[in-house]
Amino acid sequence: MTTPLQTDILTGLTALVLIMTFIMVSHKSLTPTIRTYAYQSILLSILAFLVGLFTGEHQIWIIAVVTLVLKGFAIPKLLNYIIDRLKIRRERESPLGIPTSLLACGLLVLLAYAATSRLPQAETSLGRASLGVSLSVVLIGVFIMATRRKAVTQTIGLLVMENGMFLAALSLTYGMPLIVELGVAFDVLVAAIVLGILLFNINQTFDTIDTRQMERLAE
Amino acid sequence: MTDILYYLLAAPALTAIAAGLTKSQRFQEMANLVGASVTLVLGAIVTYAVVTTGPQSAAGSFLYADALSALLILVVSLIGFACAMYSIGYMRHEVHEDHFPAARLRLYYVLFHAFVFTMLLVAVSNNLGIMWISIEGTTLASAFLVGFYRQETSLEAAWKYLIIGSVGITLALFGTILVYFSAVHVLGPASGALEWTTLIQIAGQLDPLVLKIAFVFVLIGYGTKAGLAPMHTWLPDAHSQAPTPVSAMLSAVLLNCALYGILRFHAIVSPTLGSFSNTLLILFGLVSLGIAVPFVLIAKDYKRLLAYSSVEHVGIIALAIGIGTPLALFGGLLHIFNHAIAKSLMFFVAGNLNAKYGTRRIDAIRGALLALPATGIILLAGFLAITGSPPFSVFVSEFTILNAGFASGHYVAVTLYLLFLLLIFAGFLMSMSRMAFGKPPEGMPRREVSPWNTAAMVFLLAFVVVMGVYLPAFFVDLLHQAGAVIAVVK
Amino acid sequence: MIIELTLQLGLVLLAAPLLLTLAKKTKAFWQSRQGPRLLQGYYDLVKLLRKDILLSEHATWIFVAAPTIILACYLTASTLVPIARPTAPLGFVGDLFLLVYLLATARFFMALGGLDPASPFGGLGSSREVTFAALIEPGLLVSFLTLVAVSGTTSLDAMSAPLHAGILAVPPTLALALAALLVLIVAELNRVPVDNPATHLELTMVHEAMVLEHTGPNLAFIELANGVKHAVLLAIVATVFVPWNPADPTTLLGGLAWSFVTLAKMALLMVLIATSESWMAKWRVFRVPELTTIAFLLAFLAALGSVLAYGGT
Amino acid sequence: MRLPWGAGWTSSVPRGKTALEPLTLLQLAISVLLLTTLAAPVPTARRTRSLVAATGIATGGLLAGASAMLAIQTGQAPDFRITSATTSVLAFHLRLDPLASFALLAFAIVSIAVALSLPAYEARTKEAPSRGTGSMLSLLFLSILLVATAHHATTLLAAWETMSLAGYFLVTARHHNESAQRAGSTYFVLAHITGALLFASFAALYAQTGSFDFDSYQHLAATPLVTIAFVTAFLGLAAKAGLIPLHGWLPNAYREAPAPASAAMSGIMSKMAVFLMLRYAVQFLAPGPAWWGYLVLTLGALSMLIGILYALQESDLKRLLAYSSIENLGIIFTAIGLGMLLLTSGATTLAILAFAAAILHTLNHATFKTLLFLASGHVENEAGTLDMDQLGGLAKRMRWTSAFFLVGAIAISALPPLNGFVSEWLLYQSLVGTLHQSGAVLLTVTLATISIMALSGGLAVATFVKAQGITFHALPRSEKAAQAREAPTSALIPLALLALACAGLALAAPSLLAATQLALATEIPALPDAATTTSTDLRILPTSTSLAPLAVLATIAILCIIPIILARGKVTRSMAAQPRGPVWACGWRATRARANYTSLAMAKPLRMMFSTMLVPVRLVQRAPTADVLRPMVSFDSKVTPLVERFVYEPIAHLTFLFAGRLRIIQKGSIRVYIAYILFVLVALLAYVSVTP
Repeated sequence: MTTPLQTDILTGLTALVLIMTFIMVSHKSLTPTIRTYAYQSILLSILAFLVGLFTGEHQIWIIAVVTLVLKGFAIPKLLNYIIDRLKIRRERESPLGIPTSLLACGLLVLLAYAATSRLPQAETSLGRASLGVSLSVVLIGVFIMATRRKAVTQTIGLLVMENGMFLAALSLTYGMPLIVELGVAFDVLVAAIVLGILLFNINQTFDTIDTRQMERLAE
Repeated sequence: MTDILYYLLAAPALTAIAAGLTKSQRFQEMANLVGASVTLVLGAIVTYAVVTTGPQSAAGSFLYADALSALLILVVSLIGFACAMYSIGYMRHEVHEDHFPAARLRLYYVLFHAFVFTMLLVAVSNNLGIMWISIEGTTLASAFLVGFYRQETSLEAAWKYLIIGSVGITLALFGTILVYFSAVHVLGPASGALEWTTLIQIAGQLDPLVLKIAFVFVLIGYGTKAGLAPMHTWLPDAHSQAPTPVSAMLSAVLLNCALYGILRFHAIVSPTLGSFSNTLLILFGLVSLGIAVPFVLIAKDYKRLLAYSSVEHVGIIALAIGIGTPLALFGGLLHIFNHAIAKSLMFFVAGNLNAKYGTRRIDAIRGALLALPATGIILLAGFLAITGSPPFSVFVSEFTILNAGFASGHYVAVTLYLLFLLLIFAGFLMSMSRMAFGKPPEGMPRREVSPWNTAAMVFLLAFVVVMGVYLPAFFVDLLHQAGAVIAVVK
Repeated sequence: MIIELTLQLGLVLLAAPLLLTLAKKTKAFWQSRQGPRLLQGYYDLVKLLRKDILLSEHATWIFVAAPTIILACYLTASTLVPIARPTAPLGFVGDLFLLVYLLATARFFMALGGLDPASPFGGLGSSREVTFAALIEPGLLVSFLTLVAVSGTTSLDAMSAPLHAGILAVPPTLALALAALLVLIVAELNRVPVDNPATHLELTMVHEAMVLEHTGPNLAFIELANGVKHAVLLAIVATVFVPWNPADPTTLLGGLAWSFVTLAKMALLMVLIATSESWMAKWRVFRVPELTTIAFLLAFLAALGSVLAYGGT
Repeated sequence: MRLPWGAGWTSSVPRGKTALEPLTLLQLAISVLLLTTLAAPVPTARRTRSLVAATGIATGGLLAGASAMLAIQTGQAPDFRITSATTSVLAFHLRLDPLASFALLAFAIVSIAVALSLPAYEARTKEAPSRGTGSMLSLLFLSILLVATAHHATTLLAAWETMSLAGYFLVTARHHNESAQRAGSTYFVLAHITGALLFASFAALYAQTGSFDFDSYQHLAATPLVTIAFVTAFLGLAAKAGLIPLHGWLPNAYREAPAPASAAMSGIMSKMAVFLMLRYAVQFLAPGPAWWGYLVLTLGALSMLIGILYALQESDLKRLLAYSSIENLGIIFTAIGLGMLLLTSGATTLAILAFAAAILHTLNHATFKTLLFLASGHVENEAGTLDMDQLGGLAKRMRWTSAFFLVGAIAISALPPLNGFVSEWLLYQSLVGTLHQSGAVLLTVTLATISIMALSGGLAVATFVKAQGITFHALPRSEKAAQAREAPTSALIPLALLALACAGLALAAPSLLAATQLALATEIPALPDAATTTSTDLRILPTSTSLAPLAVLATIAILCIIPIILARGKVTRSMAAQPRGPVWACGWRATRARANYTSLAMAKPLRMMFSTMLVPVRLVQRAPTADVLRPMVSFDSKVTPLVERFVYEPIAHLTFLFAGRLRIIQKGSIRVYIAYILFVLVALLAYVSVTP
């Protein structure tokens, strides 16, 4: 399948994806978070490209290109456009504080590895470790959504989770069948657009997109 | 007969397009009504075909409809038709009260039928990936329907609905990926490993550990969309802020689509995992039943009350499927149908009350029995039906589930089930008697809101009353075949 | 059967006024005065029968009919108890309960009669009468159960059969039951510790308050009924609980002697009760429950003892 | 795996030979009542509506009564079964077995009387009851008919819940006043609890026997499942009959319902709980462990005593009658409990006597309680109020109603000439008979029950002296009572019929007793009858001729002649001819109504004597008036309903407190909601990774 050298490169890149997620959690303001998300997506598309190169599965390249274009550039531009239009200032840090949230993310990673430790060895070159990474990226995505206040950051949390999915699909089975991959990518795009439109409406009515204002519906 | 599935999917799509093209409200309503009735007829034909000649498939096993999906198709088309009929009267009244500009009515009908299209797609897609995409589609289509009124509360509800829904669906995707991985592990990569038909054959050989984690993700993911507690938090906001026909569709049908997803995965994992998935379903079912109790006991807004009642009934269905004996499955699947009918009936009544009294607060409504003659009686009949009183259909399914629970020895679960049903009955009774009885406010004319609304309500009431006494043989066969699909090996 | 019935009723109607006057004479003796002549009872009845009835403006037909029904009930009750002959004329299995409930019927009509003429004292009397009756009834019934358990039958005249076989055949607890019965009979007959038959002081009268408004023949019937009630209850003690009777009832002469001895026993009991009245003051109304509860407990223990020991034969 | 579900309906109706089969009569009764339920609300005029309902119910009652009589005579137990082969859950199976026929007898008496009194009541009532009262009443009777004859779990449960449903609409018939709604809600919640308990019981029986049909529940041995079935069924039926700890709903529900409806509910609806309990004790269960009998007996005795204690303290006429229903139901359940105990210790003949006493008392109670409730309905309509402290002096104005109420009062206080005495006498005989069984606990319990019965008998006399005396006699205490007029003659006919029935049932007692004993003997397999066969000379067991109520009545009648002759016509003169004079009030001339005894005064001595149990509360308000020395003092004393205060309110309070606490999980913040999902995910993953 793939030579040991190639497996090391791929595992190295997966580890880099995990580190980027941690960086994203530690950011205070919005624009760096979006930028880190863009880098992560680009990294993932490179990873997909390399896997396609090493294993000769050329149809992965299509998905790699789609990811690069969509998640690398299109969605971050859309988010930046939203931020400019809505003139959002700095996002105050989450109620948990950076150090504690990092610690919590560490625990989530531990849990992810514990859960996936006993699964059978994936034949693909990326191996079981990358499954652990993808599961932890998903869990951290949910964590971001659960702690950050700004609506835009929650959208980013959602997109990070989706990146985790992409990595999992890539590492386990060289990606899902093509139609499914395309469908998933298309859905992510539509979700981002819909979220954008909703953000505009919310901003008009609430003139802020801080979720604490949106707690009128209770009990 | 194989391309019947195409026509089924085409009907709502064409209606959506037709409604989108014209500006005149009258033509939109006509298109909506004709489209919905065509969908209903096609749904009935598909169901009949499936029951008599077995599973239908089209486009080379890309579209596949067995008894379980036939049940979902029947529910989607039937409730879709009733809601379409109800929307005409309701939306006219809303436009008349200028809650929103008439122009937006076009958007409503387009999104409504797109919503029906995506739900039918869920029912017929054989590939679990495509099923995931169509469930994602339902969320996106219904997001704008929830936030239709563009007020602060409805936007907040739409935002929560979309965000929590997306989180759930993404988790479900992870589960689908794991199932795909275990299938590839057994079959090798390029052989349609995500097709339901292939997966169910090799269900016995899949790796139990992977399936365990996969089912956890699927249960939490699709459970969020199905309203299983504690992931149900978006449901009361979304169902109470959406326009009534939409909240009826959400409560009666969308929850069942997500449940349908869970049932598919339950069928795949149960041969290898044994009772792991059953216990989880029973646990989540009881938690949903329990969580609904306090919110029904102290209810301030009757649409939220109905939303929590949906959480309760989803819990009952999960409990029934969890028990897993043939009788329990029969009861659970019958309950999916009965709940869909009774819940949409109650939402129509709620719509009429909202149109008449202009408020959703329970203590602001008195003497509905006198102010709205037909709706008042249906309010009481619906209340009795939704809480499982005998002469109506919901009693039959709840009693079957009770018996199955006792026969299979789940004493603790069944006692809790009875206790929660009792508390919910008490909560409902207090709200309903406060609204139905007493004198209506002076000067309130004593007539119905609109003939369309009453027609839709009577159409559903007929089902609730008849199904309480007599189950047509054709329908019983459908339920048994669907039950067999889930408990294939047991 | 008709002869026995008429003999019994004649004897009871004769004995009734006599017993009441005997009680008055004994109390007078203890108050060292002479007291009324023995036949005074009959004179009063004849005088009252000649007088006319005077009703209150508010009275209804119940008030007029009540005395007749009350007298009839007590007379029916008297037919169930062996007075003239050792076997009661109308006795049957289970007539113990009929007797107790006949007393209750009479009380029901008397209380209603008290309430009807809208006199303030009528309400006072009937309220207290029904209260005391409710407290007396359980003790009254349970005190018989001692004998029922041993004899196996609830017919009054057959109940005393084991006593004839000898004192040892009957459990010692019978004495307790008899004591309880005596206390309860005194309470039932509205004698001193519970109610004072001679007084018209509003705050203390119970039986008298109810019959305050009755006049003429109605008052006569009430008095007669009271006498019959005394005769019935005393006869129960005399023939059921203390059945020894030297005379042999089979022959005609013996029968007469038997009933004469029974009447003598009843008279002796009446004197004893009247003497106890002279030595005791009337209790406060809210201490009466203590008296009846003690009596009930005595009866209950007696019955329990005899049932556990002799039951299940 | 396909289950044996065929398609289509099969109905196996035995081809009756003669037209007058009990089964055809029963089917006719059911269809007539169904028709009335549908037809009653249609006519617009209130008069025609109540007439339609009245005729329907009366014919239904007659047909049911006729079919019951026929079934008892011929001793058949015909079956009527529509089984839908599609699912064994849904089936309609009726059977007219002996128990059902006695239930139908009581049903006939009550339904005919209520039907006859409905038109007059609705014509005379002040507030217009809601349009559906007539049809709901016929629905109530229809569902009672089905519950009595049901022979299949779903038919019974469906009829049972429809019965509660009809009851709910009757209690809230006058839903414009708040108390009716509250009473209706508590009634419906508790009725639903009885339904839920019966659900559980039949589910347990289904789990035990695998079938829903009663044919397969024949003398089941006491396995754990059957014990669960018995206990849940008993609690449900006790709640429906209104036995003490579960009686909270009964007084308000019977008070708020219109009089014909409360007569029907207390007359026959609560009896369905009795007949179903009998079915459990006699048919379904073999003689079980002793603690079953003790449970039923103790609860019955408890309700007997506490029921009548509260009845005595009530100043509202219909609530007084409601509490007295609790007492009578207590007597019936004591008889059933005694019967079960005797079955366990093998004395079958005595057990049959006890069950016969229960059935007869049910019939008798159905008769006189309906009479009393209908009469109270007339009092409410004519005198405008049910509060006894504002009534009084009605005997002069409502002559016949007060006379019939008197007959009912005599019967219910179990006084000799009438039917109440007969059934209590039978129960006393069976209790005394038990004294000859062995077992110290059994003997003590029997002795205690006899004393409780005697005490409650005495208290019943006190209660109904008060009810009759304060409501009908002495001076009218309010303007409304002074202008009361007699109810229309058409309304008096049912009362007359019921009064005759009270006397008739007393006279017919010996033959009725024989019929019940025969019917029960067929149900209970003849166990070796240890107790009664050995002591041959025991003359406890009354042969049916021993108690001759006719002889008792004749003696009393004859002995009334002696005083009449002695009074030489003074007693029998007409009331007008009697000379009248002022009442003695210590020389104070004008006696006013305020000087009379009120209902509180009548009950005061017993209230103080039983104060530990009744916990009376005294409310005294002093209002200053112009005359400084004489302030306006108003005095009232209330009895605290212990069970409601210390059982229902705490439970309701706790549930709502807990519900209020739990509502904070929906506080509105989206981040908390997502945290829930994360928490569940982490928990499940941890669980999966830990377990093998």
